[in-house]
Amino acid sequence: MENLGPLSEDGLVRLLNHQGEVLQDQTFSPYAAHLTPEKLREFWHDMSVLRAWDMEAMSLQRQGELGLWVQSYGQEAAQIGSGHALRDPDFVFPSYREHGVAMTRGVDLPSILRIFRGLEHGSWVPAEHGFHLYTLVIGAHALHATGYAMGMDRDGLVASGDADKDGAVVCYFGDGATSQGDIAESMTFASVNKAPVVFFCQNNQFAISESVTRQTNIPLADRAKGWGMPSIRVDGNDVIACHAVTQWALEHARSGNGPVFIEALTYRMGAHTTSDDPTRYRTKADEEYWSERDPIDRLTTYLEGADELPDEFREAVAAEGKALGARTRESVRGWSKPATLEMFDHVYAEPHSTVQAERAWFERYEQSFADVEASN
Amino acid sequence: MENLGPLSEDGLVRLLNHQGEVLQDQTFSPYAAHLTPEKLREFWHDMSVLRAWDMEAMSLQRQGELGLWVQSYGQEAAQIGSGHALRDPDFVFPSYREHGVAMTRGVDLPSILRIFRGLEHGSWVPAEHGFHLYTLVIGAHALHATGYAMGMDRDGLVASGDADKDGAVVCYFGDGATSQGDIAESMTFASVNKAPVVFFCQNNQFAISESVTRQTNIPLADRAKGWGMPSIRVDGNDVIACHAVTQWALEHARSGNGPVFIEALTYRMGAHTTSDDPTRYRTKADEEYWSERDPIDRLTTYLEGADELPDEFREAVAAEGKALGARTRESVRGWSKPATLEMFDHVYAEPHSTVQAERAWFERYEQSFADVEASN
Amino acid sequence: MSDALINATGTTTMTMAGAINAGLRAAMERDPKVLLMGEDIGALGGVFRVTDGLHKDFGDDRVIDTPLAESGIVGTAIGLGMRGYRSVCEIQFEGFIFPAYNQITTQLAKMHYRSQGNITLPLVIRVPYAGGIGAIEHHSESPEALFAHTPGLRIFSPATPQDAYDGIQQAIAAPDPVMFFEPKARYWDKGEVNTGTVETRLSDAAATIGISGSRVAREGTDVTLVAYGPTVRLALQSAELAAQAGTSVEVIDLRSISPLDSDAVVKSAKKTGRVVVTHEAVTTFGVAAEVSARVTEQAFFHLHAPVLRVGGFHTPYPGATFEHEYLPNLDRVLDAVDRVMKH
Amino acid sequence: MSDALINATGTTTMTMAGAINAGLRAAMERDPKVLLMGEDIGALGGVFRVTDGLHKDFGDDRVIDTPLAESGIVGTAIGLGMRGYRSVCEIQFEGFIFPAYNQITTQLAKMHYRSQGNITLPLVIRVPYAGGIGAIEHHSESPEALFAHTPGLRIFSPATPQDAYDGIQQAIAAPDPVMFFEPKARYWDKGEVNTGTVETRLSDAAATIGISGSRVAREGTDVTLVAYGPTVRLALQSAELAAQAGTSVEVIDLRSISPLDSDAVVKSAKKTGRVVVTHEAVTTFGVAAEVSARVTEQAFFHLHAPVLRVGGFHTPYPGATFEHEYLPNLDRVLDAVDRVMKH
Ligand SMILES: Cc1ncc(C[n+]2csc(CCOP(=O)(O)OP(=O)(O)O)c2C)c(N)n1
Ligand SMILES: Cc1ncc(C[n+]2csc(CCOP(=O)(O)OP(=O)(O)O)c2C)c(N)n1
Ligand SMILES: [Mg+2]
Ligand SMILES: [Mg+2]
Repeated sequence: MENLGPLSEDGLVRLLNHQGEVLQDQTFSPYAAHLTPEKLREFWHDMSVLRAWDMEAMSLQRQGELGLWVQSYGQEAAQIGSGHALRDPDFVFPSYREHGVAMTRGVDLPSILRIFRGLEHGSWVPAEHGFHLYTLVIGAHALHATGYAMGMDRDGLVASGDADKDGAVVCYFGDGATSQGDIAESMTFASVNKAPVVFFCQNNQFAISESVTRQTNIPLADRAKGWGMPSIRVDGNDVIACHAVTQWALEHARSGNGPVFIEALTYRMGAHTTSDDPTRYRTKADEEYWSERDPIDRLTTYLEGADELPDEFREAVAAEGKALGARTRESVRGWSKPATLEMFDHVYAEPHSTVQAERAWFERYEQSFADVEASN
Repeated sequence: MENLGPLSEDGLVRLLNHQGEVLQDQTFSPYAAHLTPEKLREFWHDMSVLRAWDMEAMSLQRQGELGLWVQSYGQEAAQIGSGHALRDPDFVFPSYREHGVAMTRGVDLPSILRIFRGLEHGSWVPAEHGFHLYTLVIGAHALHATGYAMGMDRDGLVASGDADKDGAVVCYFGDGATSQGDIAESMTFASVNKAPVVFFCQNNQFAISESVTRQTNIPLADRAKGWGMPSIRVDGNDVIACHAVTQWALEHARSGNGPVFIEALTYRMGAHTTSDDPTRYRTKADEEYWSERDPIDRLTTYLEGADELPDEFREAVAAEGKALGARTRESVRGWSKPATLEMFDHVYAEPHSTVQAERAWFERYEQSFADVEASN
Repeated sequence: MSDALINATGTTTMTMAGAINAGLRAAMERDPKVLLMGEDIGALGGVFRVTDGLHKDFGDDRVIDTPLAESGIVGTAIGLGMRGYRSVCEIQFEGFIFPAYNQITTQLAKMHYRSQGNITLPLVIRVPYAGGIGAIEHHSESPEALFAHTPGLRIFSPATPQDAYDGIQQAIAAPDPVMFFEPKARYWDKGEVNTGTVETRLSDAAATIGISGSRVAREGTDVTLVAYGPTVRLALQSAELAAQAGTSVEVIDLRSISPLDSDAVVKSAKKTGRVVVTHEAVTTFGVAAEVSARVTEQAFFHLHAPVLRVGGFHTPYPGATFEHEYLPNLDRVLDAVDRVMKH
Repeated sequence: MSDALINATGTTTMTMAGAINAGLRAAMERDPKVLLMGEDIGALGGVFRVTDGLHKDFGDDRVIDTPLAESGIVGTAIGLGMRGYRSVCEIQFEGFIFPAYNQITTQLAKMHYRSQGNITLPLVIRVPYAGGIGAIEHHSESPEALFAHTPGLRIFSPATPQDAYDGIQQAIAAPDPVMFFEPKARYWDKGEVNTGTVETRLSDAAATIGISGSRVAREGTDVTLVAYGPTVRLALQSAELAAQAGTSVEVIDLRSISPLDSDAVVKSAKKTGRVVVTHEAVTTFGVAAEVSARVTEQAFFHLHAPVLRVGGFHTPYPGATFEHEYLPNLDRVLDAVDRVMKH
């Protein structure tokens, strides 16, 4: 068995190269055939607005308005491309960096920041968006994704006979996550149950400071071979290819053929989080190489070449990004601290005497200060 | 990708079929070339004595002398064949069924029963035999095996230049174990560290009552493909092939080429343990099919055909089995209950005040009964 | 509110294993969303036969022999829970729950909170636990305290067939995750089970209340003896012997470990002024420490003597040959009763 | 006996993070068998920079950036331990220790016992823990009680740079597995560190004793205030304020959680008659319960008031915006001091 290394370009599906040229692929080009210029502009719109918003969040963090920020910077194509392959019956289990997918699922981007401002741990209703909460414990959500997919199957949402009603689950995780036992167990449960789940690994080449070469000797897509699961390596900075392969994988899963594994080879253009300092572990040259492969730029080049990116459209998108930024700033600054007693809510669905007693104690205790103040 | 099912015979290395005929394999026959009739008689001896002893343990359990017994019945070829490929610098991490491997490592078989009589949890000194204690938590020991192998590598025991000094680790586990996250993590750590470890999966087709088809859709040897690790499927009831492939794998690992995965397809001829009742979940027909493939019988047929199994030898082996049985019975019945205070020993290597205080209390407490008795 | 109907049908003699089996069956008949998941729970009926016959009657889709991976069992059950399924996961022996510890502690326990109540996970994790059955390593432990410290979980341990029968159904009907610790040494103890003890319609509230409170297993006036699961029988035997020696022992069967019914314990402590707590688990940092702390906090000025604990020693569970001395036994419990009675 | 040499070199101002770094460096220089394993501990120097510079100076073979798998880290460290390596495993944040829980609880803790002393595993697991740093989920918890209940582990948590410096070296030199809980909110607190405090030759016994005992952080006569790790500074501040109000508080820094130095606490309790215990961890089934139970058992007749606990509430760690109220703070500790002083 030949060892190509996890960063080789071997077997990479690519439909738009970084020079903005369209390439053909026998299997996957048909899955991009429906992408009209209009649709591609929508991708461009989403990627651009996402990036603008991401930068806004970044600056809010720098201003001390957020405790932490986790950028999606550089991974817009993988997220927007795959996100647009999803439909209503589908369900997503993100890790914590999939703001782009959140966007395609109708999650209001500013609301994500409630988590990073320390107001709460999850700030949207998963069932409303077919988009689960972020999971910070690496790999843990892949099992939830698999169980959820098993449930969809039981509920007749797979290979139902009416393809429009069929659904599948997409589970996102990083290159580092592939080393967690839970990811392996997910692949076992998914394959023996033929669960409709697409494992979408965004290989952004780093787990914080660790190169993906610390996690594997071979391309991560090959991990799926251990379970006999079909897998695809795709250029994660090619929004068209990401879209096409996800379409393929979702159709495969929705029609009852079981799980699929996708590795999208991309690059984390920013730091791991605002707490990170990439200068300690990677080179400027590496960053520059990948900046030339910026996922938005290549779509820009292509659309420009095709004369499909009119100035008014670009301006409108820029304006929308700005407006979203302004709304985000305003929202974030406007969020006030919740009433302290709320911290006792939702530990259990039904009353639990310990929580009740502690809450009651705390209420009396807080009240005692108010009483003292009042009497002063 | 074709799904052949985990019980297919596809790709199985076999050098002696169940009719007792020798087969050729380009890669592995050379690794059996050194097996003289004498050596094969040694295999036959070990397998026969092991089985006789196993039956003795079985009857001791039925007589209430042991709390539980876990048979190696049916897996003698996989264990004796692979065990004989080991040398002094090698180290074994067994699961809990590898009595045959223990035997090849010089562990005195009766001593194993101390565990099953509830006297202690481990009854040999691992370092003395290059044979770790049994591990009951499925899969957990595979990480120890990998770490140990990493340590051997650091200690210059791999690719040292003097092949005789090189060592490797063999880690045994079952088909069910392959579903545990720890096994996957072991494969990750072993491959990125190129650790000299041979993962030896005895696929005895059952995890207690569950068919291996509950754990995987494809042959378990293929699991290794997910890590780009060489893997071998071998007929686990063919002692010659088991020996040859383990030789190959150990040489590969000892010379610094990293881990190897072996799946030995065998059959658990008995129950999972004495607490189990296989009539609930498998058929007589299945048992008969496999009884015709008994690993000892086929070597008997071969050796008989070659006129290499003289009656005196058979009688001597039978006598040895009987004698070992007698010694085992005697030992087991002779083991007296250790002093109760011993239960406080070895919790820590250095004193721990809680253990000391509880031990002291218990001693006084026990003494108080003695005092009462004395004063009566 | 779950549409759980429990029919009143009278009284039967059952073992605890049989009672859990009957309770599972009733829950499965009532609600098609109830699934059983675990290792060897299908054709084999579980290594303790607690699921005996259920695979035959409910089939592969409802009684699922899973891959051998506890994290996978609990993790996929969480995902199924998000689609409304109520999984009852069997962990084969308590010693093998730890591969699932991450899923239980960081995911299952927190999901309701972190989703602000938007996700409800009515999972049950059945854990045969505790010792006294002469088993090998990892098959006799009592890890309940390792879960009780984690908010978001409910923990219940029946001591009688009746509580097992009612409790398993209430645990399944309750909207929160419940860890259901089954004292395996009691599996074959028999008792009368009234299969009509639970209200006809089991609301979320009723189900939860059912698994939240303790019971007075025997009334007494001199000493409060607190136990749960495997030690309740021991506590009752101790009380009987103490009575013969003139000491009146009140036995409280906690049943629920989270929440801990400290009101009931404190009430009894105020009456007797003396408390002994016994469990099989390692004493240090165990459940009895919490009971002791609460009793001290809330009944200090009523106590004649310090709260005493009788539990396992600070060692790994030793070889079975030691377990009679390792575990709390009549002598040790009575010794503690004597000691508190000295004050 | 390990050949650990600790040189006397005088006193330096260090942060706790710096002190651990210096201690690791000293241990690595002394013993080539000491390895560091973890996620991002190499070029990055760890997310808290505790291993800063060590990769540069000791190289890939001694400072190992592992795959992202905590069970794998601890499990392979166990295997390395069987070959005589002393691995110091860094868990990036306490919330991510749970994938390793099975390895720690069922394997690491039991190996010495089950091998009858034939296998010694001198591993250290470093765990940055506790809150107060405004972090997101899973980055502020205090899981120490989830390990203290398991025999076979030693648990230490420094509150000062000095104890961090000495403690990490003693933990590495000690022959038993040690969980080393580092209060991350204290990482940047500075203190004087005498790098010659430990004896020249660190025997197994001396190393173990070093990480087994508590210290009196402040003497007092009215109330014993027990703390460890992150709450020691809080306890000292509380004592200062209480002193201004006329109450003399003795502060005990437990340092070691397993073993628990109850002799020292009991001695102080007998002197003051009043005990308050504070930790960040969830109060129920936490370390304070064990302290309370032991104090009650051993000093009951000296107590004027019940032992009170001030800890985290029975909820998952809430959003950072709540943490000031969620965690023990001056007001809550002083409130408890007031309450015990009422008796
Ligand atoms: C179980 C666990 N261990 C460690 C961490 C700390 N951690 C947070 S993100 C991260 C790296 C993840 O890398 P990868 O999976 O590649 O995802 P990426 O952040 O690159 O998208 C680590 C180690 C964690 N969150 N969970
Ligand atoms: C983590 C864990 N889960 C469950 C068990 C209970 N158990 C003991 S043996 C066994 C089946 C193991 O099957 P396999 O790996 O195929 O090995 P075999 O017994 O067939 O040799 C199970 C489920 C265990 N020991 N450890
Ligand atoms: Mg990554
Ligand atoms: Mg098997």
